[in-house]
Amino acid sequence: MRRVYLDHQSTTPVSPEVFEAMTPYFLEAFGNPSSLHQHGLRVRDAMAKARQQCAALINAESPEDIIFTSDGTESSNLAIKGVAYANQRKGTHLVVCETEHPSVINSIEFLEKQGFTCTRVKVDPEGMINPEDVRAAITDKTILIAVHHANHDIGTIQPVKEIGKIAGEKGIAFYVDCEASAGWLPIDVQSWGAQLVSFSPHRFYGPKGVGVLYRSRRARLVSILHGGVQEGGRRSGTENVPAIVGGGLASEIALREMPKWIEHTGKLQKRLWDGLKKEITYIKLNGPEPGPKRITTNLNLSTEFIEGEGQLLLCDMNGIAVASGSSCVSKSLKISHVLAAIGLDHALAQGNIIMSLGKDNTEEDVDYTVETFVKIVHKLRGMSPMWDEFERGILDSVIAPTGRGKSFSQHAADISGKAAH
Amino acid sequence: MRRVYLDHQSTTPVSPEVFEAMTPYFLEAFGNPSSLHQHGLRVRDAMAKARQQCAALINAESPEDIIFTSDGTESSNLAIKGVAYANQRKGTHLVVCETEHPSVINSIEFLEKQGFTCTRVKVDPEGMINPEDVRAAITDKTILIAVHHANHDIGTIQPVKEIGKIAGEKGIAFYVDCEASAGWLPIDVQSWGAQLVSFSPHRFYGPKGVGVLYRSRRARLVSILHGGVQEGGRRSGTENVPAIVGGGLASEIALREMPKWIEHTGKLQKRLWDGLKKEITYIKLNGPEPGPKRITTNLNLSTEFIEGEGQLLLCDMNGIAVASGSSCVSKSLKISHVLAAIGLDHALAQGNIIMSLGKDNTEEDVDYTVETFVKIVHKLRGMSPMWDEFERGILDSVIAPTGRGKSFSQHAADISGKAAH
Amino acid sequence: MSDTYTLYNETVMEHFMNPRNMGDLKDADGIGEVGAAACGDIMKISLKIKDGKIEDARFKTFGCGSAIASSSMATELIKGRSIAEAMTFSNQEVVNALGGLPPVKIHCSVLAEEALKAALEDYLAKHPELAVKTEAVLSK
Amino acid sequence: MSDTYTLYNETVMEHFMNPRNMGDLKDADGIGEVGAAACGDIMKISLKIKDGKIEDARFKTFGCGSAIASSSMATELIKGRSIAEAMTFSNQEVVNALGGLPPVKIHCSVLAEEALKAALEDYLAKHPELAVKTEAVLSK
Ligand SMILES: Cc1ncc(COP(=O)(O)O)c(C=O)c1O
Ligand SMILES: Cc1ncc(COP(=O)(O)O)c(C=O)c1O
Repeated sequence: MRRVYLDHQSTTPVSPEVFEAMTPYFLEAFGNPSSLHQHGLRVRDAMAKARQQCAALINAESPEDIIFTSDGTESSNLAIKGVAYANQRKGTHLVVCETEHPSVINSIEFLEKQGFTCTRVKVDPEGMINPEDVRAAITDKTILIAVHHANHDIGTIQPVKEIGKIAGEKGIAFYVDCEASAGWLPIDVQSWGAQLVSFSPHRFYGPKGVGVLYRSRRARLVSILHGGVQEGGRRSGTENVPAIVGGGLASEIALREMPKWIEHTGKLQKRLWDGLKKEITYIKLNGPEPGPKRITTNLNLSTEFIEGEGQLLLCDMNGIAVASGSSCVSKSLKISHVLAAIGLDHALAQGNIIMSLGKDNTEEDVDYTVETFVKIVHKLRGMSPMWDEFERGILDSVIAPTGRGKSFSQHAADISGKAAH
Repeated sequence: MRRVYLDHQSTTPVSPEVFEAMTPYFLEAFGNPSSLHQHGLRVRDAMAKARQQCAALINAESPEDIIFTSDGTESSNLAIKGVAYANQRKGTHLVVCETEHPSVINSIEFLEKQGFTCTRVKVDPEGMINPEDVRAAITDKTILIAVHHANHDIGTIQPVKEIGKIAGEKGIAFYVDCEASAGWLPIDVQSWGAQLVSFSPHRFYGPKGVGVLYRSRRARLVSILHGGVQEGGRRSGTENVPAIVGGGLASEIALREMPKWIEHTGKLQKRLWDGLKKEITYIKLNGPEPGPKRITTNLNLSTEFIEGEGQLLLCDMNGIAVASGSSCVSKSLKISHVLAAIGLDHALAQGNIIMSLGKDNTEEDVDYTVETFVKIVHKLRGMSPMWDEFERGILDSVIAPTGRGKSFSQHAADISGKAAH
Repeated sequence: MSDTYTLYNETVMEHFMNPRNMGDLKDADGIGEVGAAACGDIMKISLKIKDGKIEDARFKTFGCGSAIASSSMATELIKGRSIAEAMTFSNQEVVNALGGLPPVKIHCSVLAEEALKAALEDYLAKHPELAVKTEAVLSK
Repeated sequence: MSDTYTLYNETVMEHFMNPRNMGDLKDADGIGEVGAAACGDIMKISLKIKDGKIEDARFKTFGCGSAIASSSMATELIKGRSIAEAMTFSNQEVVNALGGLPPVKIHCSVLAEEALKAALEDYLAKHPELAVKTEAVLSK
């Protein structure tokens, strides 16, 4: 059976080159960077190099602006809470895009319980935020604007440069979550005017266990994990040296290979969406069409009249790894808040899966996926009472309405009004 | 040149067996445990196994009580802040030992700024806390008692079982920081009555990048890093799977080998201290004598009339890796708060180094260390104005007072009263 | 399957991959369609009933793997039972027969129970004389 | 040294490992002993002065690697200078000659400057006539 990994947005394998570079730091160069002897000093050098490599990927002013954390979630938490606590005398209002990742949204909810306030700026049906809406949300108490670069769910690329300009005019710190874009889209913290940017090497062939937070010296930030003086006192705790070394090299490779990776995944993305849309009726792409408004790695699909987990399981049983719902929170039953934000019909949100491409996917992978997915949709529609009712004119389609029958939502409400728990 | 690593309390090398077990999780089994497909499910199984291995090391009731974090610092922060926030309606008072690690102390200082209060219980000159002092510190607003198992600086083993009994009687959550003891001393969360226990595999031949927090289901805890629903919603963020797998195996090995490791390091500890004390005058062991009150891995030494960093550097230039001051915060200039807490004279605190033993140290290592250290002390005393003044009867010794001359502290105060910055 | 990792146990996966009794019944005697507000799943069960006994059962399900497996198992279990027996059918039977379901997925088995009962009610609504009889049996 | 990692640069390490002018001077003309409140280091410099010139200098230091290297370098630099020149000696000269010190260790070089000046003051206190002359030179 062919194996096709189409879940690169969840994580990627470590590239062999990166793994090789990490290896010595487990066994021989195992020192604690805080130690003043050979073992400590050697790994300090290695960390300094990784800091440079990470700084280069995002065009940071200086390697000193790089803070190593444990993952993207910690980076988001540090950016949001660290800036909020550091500036609470100045103001307690934050402006974020409503389709941020849960690590941003939930950090903000935590702060709201402590008295901070937040405006969640709406997005359009493609998931795009309007910079002017950000401007309108700013008050004289605003201390942070947070907008992600590429959306983790639907691949929308946000106008971060325009938002950075507004933040700059108003003198407000600007945080861009680049977890879903780093390695796959150019990032330039300086031309964006971003004071905080986060990314995770495990999303582009680096290891898990390290996250990166860029913090410009112009932004005030207090630490959220308290203890020793590691990372200049901004992130306490013994550093995960092998992962930092690997993350550095992965960043260097990504910077070098990015044009190739973008071109390659862009082609496959188009081929995959073209193939699916040709072979399958009542299928919808969520987020912008492939092109300048969408990251090349992501396809977020809603296939009508069938549900997502079944699609995912049957893909898996056929060797194809895809994601369902919000890639990082797939254990929860709830529908992605991103799909809710773009106003996607509940029925379509339920039939949602995400296919995300990587540098090692091939045209054959794509063709096999199209072919297999067609069969899966057929099988699941054969089992679905909704499909049957649609064919019989009782229900109508959301994607391509026929004018016959009632809506899925109406139908679902009618029957679950009954006895569903 | 012989190489002797005597800084096992800072970190240890990953054992080859553990590294081998981790390897597949970088390259092949690289999935995100949140993913619902093969790649995700495979690593879930691996994590479940690691959870069991970690639970076994501390005799936890269930693997479900194990929360994986990124390191010891995060575990301390989660234990302290997570319990404090979860119980703030019940009370806002905490009781801790004054010689906790900075990750505990600084978490508490953060909480104090938010309105919590804390009693820091004093220790005796050996660094030992008196359980009755803990009892006396408890108020009806106390929601957490935190006492470490073995001290990271001076190796004192605290009477955690007795303290656990008091906590149990009063119905207060009890947190034991086992960072400096796990793998080197038996831990039994159940017989201790501890609801929270933290440890880090990198201290016993496991990898960096993973910390463990045990949390009994009887203790309320809220998360401090917000985002996805990983670790049952108690620790968001993509899991560092290879490190978790490695940490699990390291725990299993430690549980099995511990009796041997304790015996071996105990013998070497005695040999080292006996050798040093025989060959060097005016040297003092901080913390209890080797024996039941002291962990077998640690020797904390003050050599009078010379300063610590110079000792450390000369040790290093002779192939011997030792630590100076508090092992995790050696970048700071300040003297360890632990040494201050046991009332160590400032002059002796400055001449402080820590030698910490591991399973692979040998008698030859120890003998070489004694021999080399004697020369180092001789060289540094030759350079020291204090040694000269002591010999000339101007200054007196703190360790073995002769009754002639003034104290070092008096002398230092006299001259630095002058023009020091 | 030994090299394959699965979200659900083998029985559940087997029923998901090869569902029993999938489809509709021509001239069904009772049809129940229910939906779960929590997750949006929809399940439809059709029954063929003769001489107070369930002769045949079919399902159609819009839902996750465990919803499909639950409806497959529920229809399998119910065949041959009397109406009175079927009225006391509980989701726990489905869970047990499937060898367990993850805690967050128990509601799928509840949905199967509800779909079955809705189908029985549909049948009894058309046959009020049996409804009385069935209640008498159940209250014994 | 290429395989050796060091906390300080090679020059600092060299002066730490092989300090110049370590010891006391018999019949020193001026002795200064100073301490840094911040870190507890103590430094003592003894000078041999002839015809208004520093003929010889020695140090003893209780302190970290950079304190030892700083005193070694300071005594090395100062030899042969006139009292007036020595009075304008600044810690920056030590830092430069050592090829730099980590920011948290700059105070070690300050301590060396202070020890030297204390030794010169000690000398000038015993030779008030020179003190006047030196001040005249310095104020030019
Ligand atoms: C007793 C104790 N607690 C907590 C920590 C913090 O652990 P880590 O450095 O792994 O974050 C340490 C580190 O030395 C420690 O010794
Ligand atoms: C946009 C975005 N931000 C933050 C995160 C959190 O990163 P991590 O899972 O590495 O902690 C993710 C993870 O998917 C993400 O996609």
